[in-house]
Amino acid sequence: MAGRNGDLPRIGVYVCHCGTNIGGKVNVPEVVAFARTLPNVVVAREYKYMCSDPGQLLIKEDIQKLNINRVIVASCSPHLHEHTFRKATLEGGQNPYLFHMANIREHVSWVTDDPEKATEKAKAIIEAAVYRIQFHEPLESKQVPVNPDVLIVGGGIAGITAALTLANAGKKVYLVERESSIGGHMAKFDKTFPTLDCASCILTPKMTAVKDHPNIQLITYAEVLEVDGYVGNFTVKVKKKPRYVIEDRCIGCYVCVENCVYKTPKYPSEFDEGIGLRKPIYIPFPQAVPLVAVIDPETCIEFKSGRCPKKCQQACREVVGRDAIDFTQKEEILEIQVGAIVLATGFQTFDASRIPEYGYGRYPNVYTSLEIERLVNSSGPTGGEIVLRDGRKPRSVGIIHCVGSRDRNFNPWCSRVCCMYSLKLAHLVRERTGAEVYNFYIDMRTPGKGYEEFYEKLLHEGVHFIRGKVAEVTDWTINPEEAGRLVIRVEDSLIGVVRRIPVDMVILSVGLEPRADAEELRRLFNISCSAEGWFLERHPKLAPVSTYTDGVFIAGACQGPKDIPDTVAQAGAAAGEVLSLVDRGFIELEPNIAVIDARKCSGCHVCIALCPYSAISFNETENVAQINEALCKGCGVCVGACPSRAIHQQLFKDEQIMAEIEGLLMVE
Amino acid sequence: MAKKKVGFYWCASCGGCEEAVVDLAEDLLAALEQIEIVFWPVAMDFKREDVEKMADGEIFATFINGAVRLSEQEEIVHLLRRKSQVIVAFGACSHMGGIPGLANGVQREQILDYYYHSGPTVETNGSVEPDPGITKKEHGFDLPEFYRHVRALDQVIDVDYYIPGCAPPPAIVKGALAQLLAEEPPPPGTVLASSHALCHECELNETKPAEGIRIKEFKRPHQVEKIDPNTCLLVQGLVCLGPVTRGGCGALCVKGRMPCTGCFGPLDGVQDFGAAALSFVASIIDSNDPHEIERILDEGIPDPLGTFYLYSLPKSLLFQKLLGRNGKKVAESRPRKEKVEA
Amino acid sequence: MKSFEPKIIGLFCNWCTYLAADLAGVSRMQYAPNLRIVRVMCSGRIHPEHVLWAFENGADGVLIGGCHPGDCHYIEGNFKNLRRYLLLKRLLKQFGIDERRLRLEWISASEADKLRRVVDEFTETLRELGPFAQEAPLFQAAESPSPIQKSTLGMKEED
Amino acid sequence: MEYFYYPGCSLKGTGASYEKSLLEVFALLGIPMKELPDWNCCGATSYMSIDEEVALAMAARNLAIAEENGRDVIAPCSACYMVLRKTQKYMKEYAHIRQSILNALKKAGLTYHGDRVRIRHPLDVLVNDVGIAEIRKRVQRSLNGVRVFPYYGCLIVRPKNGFDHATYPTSMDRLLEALGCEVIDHPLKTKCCGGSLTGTLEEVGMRLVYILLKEAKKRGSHAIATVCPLCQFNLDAYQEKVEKIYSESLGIPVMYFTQLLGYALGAEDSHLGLEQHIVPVQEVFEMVR
Repeated sequence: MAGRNGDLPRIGVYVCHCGTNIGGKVNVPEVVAFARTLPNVVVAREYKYMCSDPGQLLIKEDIQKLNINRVIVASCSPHLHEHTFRKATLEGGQNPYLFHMANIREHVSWVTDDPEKATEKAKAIIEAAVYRIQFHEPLESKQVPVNPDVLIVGGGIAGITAALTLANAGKKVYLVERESSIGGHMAKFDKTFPTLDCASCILTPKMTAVKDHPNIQLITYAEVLEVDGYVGNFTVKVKKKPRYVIEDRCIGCYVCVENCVYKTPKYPSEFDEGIGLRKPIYIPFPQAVPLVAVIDPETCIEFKSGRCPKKCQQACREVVGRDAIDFTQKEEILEIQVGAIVLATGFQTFDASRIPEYGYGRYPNVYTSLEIERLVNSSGPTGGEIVLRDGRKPRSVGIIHCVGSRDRNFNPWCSRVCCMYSLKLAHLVRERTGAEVYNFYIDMRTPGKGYEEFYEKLLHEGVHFIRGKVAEVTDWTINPEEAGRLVIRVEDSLIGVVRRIPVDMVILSVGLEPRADAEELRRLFNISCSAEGWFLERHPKLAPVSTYTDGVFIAGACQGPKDIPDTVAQAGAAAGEVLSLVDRGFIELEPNIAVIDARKCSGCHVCIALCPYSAISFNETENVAQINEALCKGCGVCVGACPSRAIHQQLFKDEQIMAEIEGLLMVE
Repeated sequence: MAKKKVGFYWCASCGGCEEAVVDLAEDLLAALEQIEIVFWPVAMDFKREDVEKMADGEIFATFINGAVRLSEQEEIVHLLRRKSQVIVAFGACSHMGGIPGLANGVQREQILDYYYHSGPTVETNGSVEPDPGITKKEHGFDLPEFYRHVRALDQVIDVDYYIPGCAPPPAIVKGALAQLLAEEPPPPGTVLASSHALCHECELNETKPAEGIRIKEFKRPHQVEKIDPNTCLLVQGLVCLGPVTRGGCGALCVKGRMPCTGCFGPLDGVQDFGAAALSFVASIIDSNDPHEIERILDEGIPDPLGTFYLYSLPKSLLFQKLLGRNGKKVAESRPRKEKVEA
Repeated sequence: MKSFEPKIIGLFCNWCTYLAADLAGVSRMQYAPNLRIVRVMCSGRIHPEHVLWAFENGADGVLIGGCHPGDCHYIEGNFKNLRRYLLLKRLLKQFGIDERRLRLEWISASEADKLRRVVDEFTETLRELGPFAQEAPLFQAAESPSPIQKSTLGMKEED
Repeated sequence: MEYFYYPGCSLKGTGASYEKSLLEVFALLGIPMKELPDWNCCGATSYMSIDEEVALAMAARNLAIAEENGRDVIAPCSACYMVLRKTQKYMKEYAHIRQSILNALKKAGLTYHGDRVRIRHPLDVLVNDVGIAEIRKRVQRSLNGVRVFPYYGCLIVRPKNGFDHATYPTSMDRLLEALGCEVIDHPLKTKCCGGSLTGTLEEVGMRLVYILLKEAKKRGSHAIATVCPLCQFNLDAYQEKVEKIYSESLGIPVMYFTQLLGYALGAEDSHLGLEQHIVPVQEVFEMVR
């Protein structure tokens, strides 16, 4: 089979041991000997690590010394190292697309039990590559400019960090937040572990910086509706919900809230996790950014009956002179153009009422940890005073770990933060109330800088630790000491006894789980989720903030449970990845686009309706179909349908696919 | 200049291809200025012995129509191959197996049983099946063997050119003759018709919607109350194989308001006509719901094999599997086996 | 005699099923070595000819893997594949080929375990079905006498 | 849909008032139900501990008969309900058990495919098939003001993943609420009633009975509503003994939920077996009469 210039293919095959990852299962010398017998194979070599510099050097030298014009590396998945070896091929002096990768690690050595069968399978895959590569041609990749603007979805600590990093680097950032204020979960916390520094003291300045940054356009109370385009050139539609308060006019003075016809707050405050109350017009919390009031149409009398005296509006107009309240505000659709997207949509906490044994929702003094965060918060509904719902101070408090986590009935994973925040809450409760505090744990997990030391500190503070999975929280009491209290029943697995611990307050350390709409969101952005529902990173170790969709990055707990330091680090990493993408200014598109041979096209129209990107149109004068290269994303749907074989897909030509199939089936 | 010797032969076919030669009318007379017919059993009294007596390669070109199913056909085409410089597969049957090729869809035993025993018009008492062995013994002459399968001509002998069609229209035959007799004949293997699909020359192509074709319902011609002669038949939901079929006929069937059934066969590069036809037809179904797709197929394409392989069953990849790697056909994509020295 | 080991060609899309196979590797899941994977960008790229070609070249089964409906990286290429697949299944049946030899599975990037299960299951099915070459009466050796077998070719099954 | 009714031994014996009230309730609600033809012992919890294989085979015979007719089986006794469901589960999950049971069935000329019949508790049927809303509509006499302590026992929620939560079921609560009862929320819904320990390890058994009665009393219950003949028996029949042991007067009527439902639907007392209890129950109804 002659190459384009009539030169015969001269193939080099390089089989990687990958340490023992491949070599430990596949008989590499045998595979190499086999490769030497294949047609047009000029040289076949093995090497411990092909991706290392000396490994790549082998390729470059062979291209130069042996005139190798087709390169096959049999190693790992092309998703990992295709780029590496294409580059080596290029540096050796050949077109990078005269390269093909045979995946004998993920698809062979790691999944095959029997070494002999693994070796046979590896041979087949290499033979297929040899057959396939005869049909490779030199290709040019196309460069398209990258829009340097960035969209960040989610205004928690991850989104805030990424936004500030990028904005400080001079990039225009759109930060979209669903709630009426940024801040996310972190804004609800009082203290952070293990240093016990005040969460709002470290977060608020960052929130303000976001608001004031000339490069950041903050879009709160908004959701992403549609995402179109591809890396470098996304078009995103954002729906901005009406807050019935004109953002630019509101100064966050609370006069409207004070003048609401409801004299006292009546409805559970979302920000306070229902521990505190709010009015229909409210500012979620004093440090909110933007500090703008919002009206909840579900509870506002004007929206329910249309017969409210609208004192809030009147006050804003007359007392403040801003006239910021607008009951006719409609939702708004914004369209923004960006080159990269960072998803930082966070997590939700486990719904504790799913475990009725723990009595959440039935016993008023059973709280979730997030509710307690608001309760201990000095700017929370009780001003930081830890009291029961009836106003009493608890004398003893039980903290139940792993609620919903490490439990095959619910979420199998460890939520990573609960041990530490439970310790933090134990410390705060003990410090402020002097109550006896009991921690019920399965295992204590405190890996992290200063974490184990914090645990040690708590042990000395007189907090009780009882090792055992709590069976139930019950108001079934059997002695006067228990009367009127909640009893935690647990098998203390260190002494092998079932214990009943009476307490006044129970804190359920609820785990972290993917947001309920994570599935919807991942479809919107065309990325994957792990089986558990966390956004899937491109590689768990080497590409932890990238996704399989180029230009879409992930940061924070939407990728998996993590604490604030890890979240911030990951947000920084995502920002770094974005910078390396947009600062280059262009991206190279994989040249796997479809190409129409106008000499063969009969103009039958079959392909036109199939293209998902409307890249194919009909040329009336030539009576043929034509492809707009810039729009083609290289799926090959049209190629699979063309009845005239007039369309081919570069890198995935029929000859290539069929030669590969043939090669795979040659080894007996 | 001496006239070039030309032969015609008829294997398993309906005889329409012989008609196609006669349909050349005056053009045939004109052709006879340049050629001399030395073998044409249907029209002239030549016998097998006459061919056997010829020197190898004495005939310039032999046009063979029909598929190969009998041992006699196989023997004669091998003989003609030896005696001819050029072999032309003439018509759909020798090109791809044609309508007789559909017989590969049933087993030989079933065919014999139907013809000699169970068919509704067959007297069953004492009927026998043709048996090559017995006839030789009792009557002193050969009865050809009825092979298990129908084969296209190039699955039996090497073929140089193909004239497609069922039957080839006169214009195609005339054009093909001219090309063969030209100073520089086309490269071997050429199908002597258009290199574009039929749509390219079909007058109705311009009636296709600019946004492409989406079909919610396929219909068979008899199910359509009135076929609109001015709109693409495919767009009307008729399974017209124009997009996948080699052109050159001038879209005769479509002009007669019948959808193309594919007698000119596939375009260059298509390995399996049926697969290509199937793929484009399935692709334009306008539904993503498996149940709806199944319904559309149930109603519109009850017989995919008959629809997509009407003329090309013996040339299908699946049938080719039977002929094996050592048969006539060697896959074009097979790379060279020879070793290059380092 | 060596027991029959079916050969399976997997035509996997780059974004879901190929990645699931990668993940199966990273997770060290062991599955039948009978699968041989060909990567295409989208299951919508797959042409029926690829499937027939695989059978012609000695595959005993073909496994098409794509993204779940609604998840296609290219919006709905997987549905275009589905249309061809459904029609191709019908054709194979007419050829007298057990339709279980062609299988379509939606396997997302995270469903390594599904991939493992499907491959093992499919291998088992094909082992039971035996070699493709012995399948349809049509594909029996050219001229060796064979007992008459009912073929469903060209006929509806209920006929 | 017509159901099969599988009485088991209890409803024909100690649980007679359960059967009576159940049949009455189903008749009043117009739910067609007929007794499973030629039924036999469910295999029972106690037999299960002696010879599991035989016990399962016995249970399977009932399943096979039901399957022949393709109807769901209503098993009011919680023990029958649990054993029959457990048999289905084992046959589905363990091939060797399935095989040995099928062999046994084959000798009786029977077979069993699985999944074609469902084993249902009447509570499940009433709450999920008939529906709370429908029952509320049919109430003739509200039980307004009657404080009922709903008690489910351990068997109705096993094997797990049945029609209600395994430790904190709520179906009966909702049903009783629909009848106008004041339903007492408590954490002992599925705690042990003493089971057969009342006969074997009396001290333990009596203590378990006491815990439940005491808690019901403490929470101001007028009656305990049960779904299980054994629970009813233990709590009712041993009440006097428990009172003696713990020197505490209890006097809590223990009823089947079907009796309360029947009363609310307007059934005559004599059709509900109200007189067949040891701790008299009539006074509960006197409150609302």
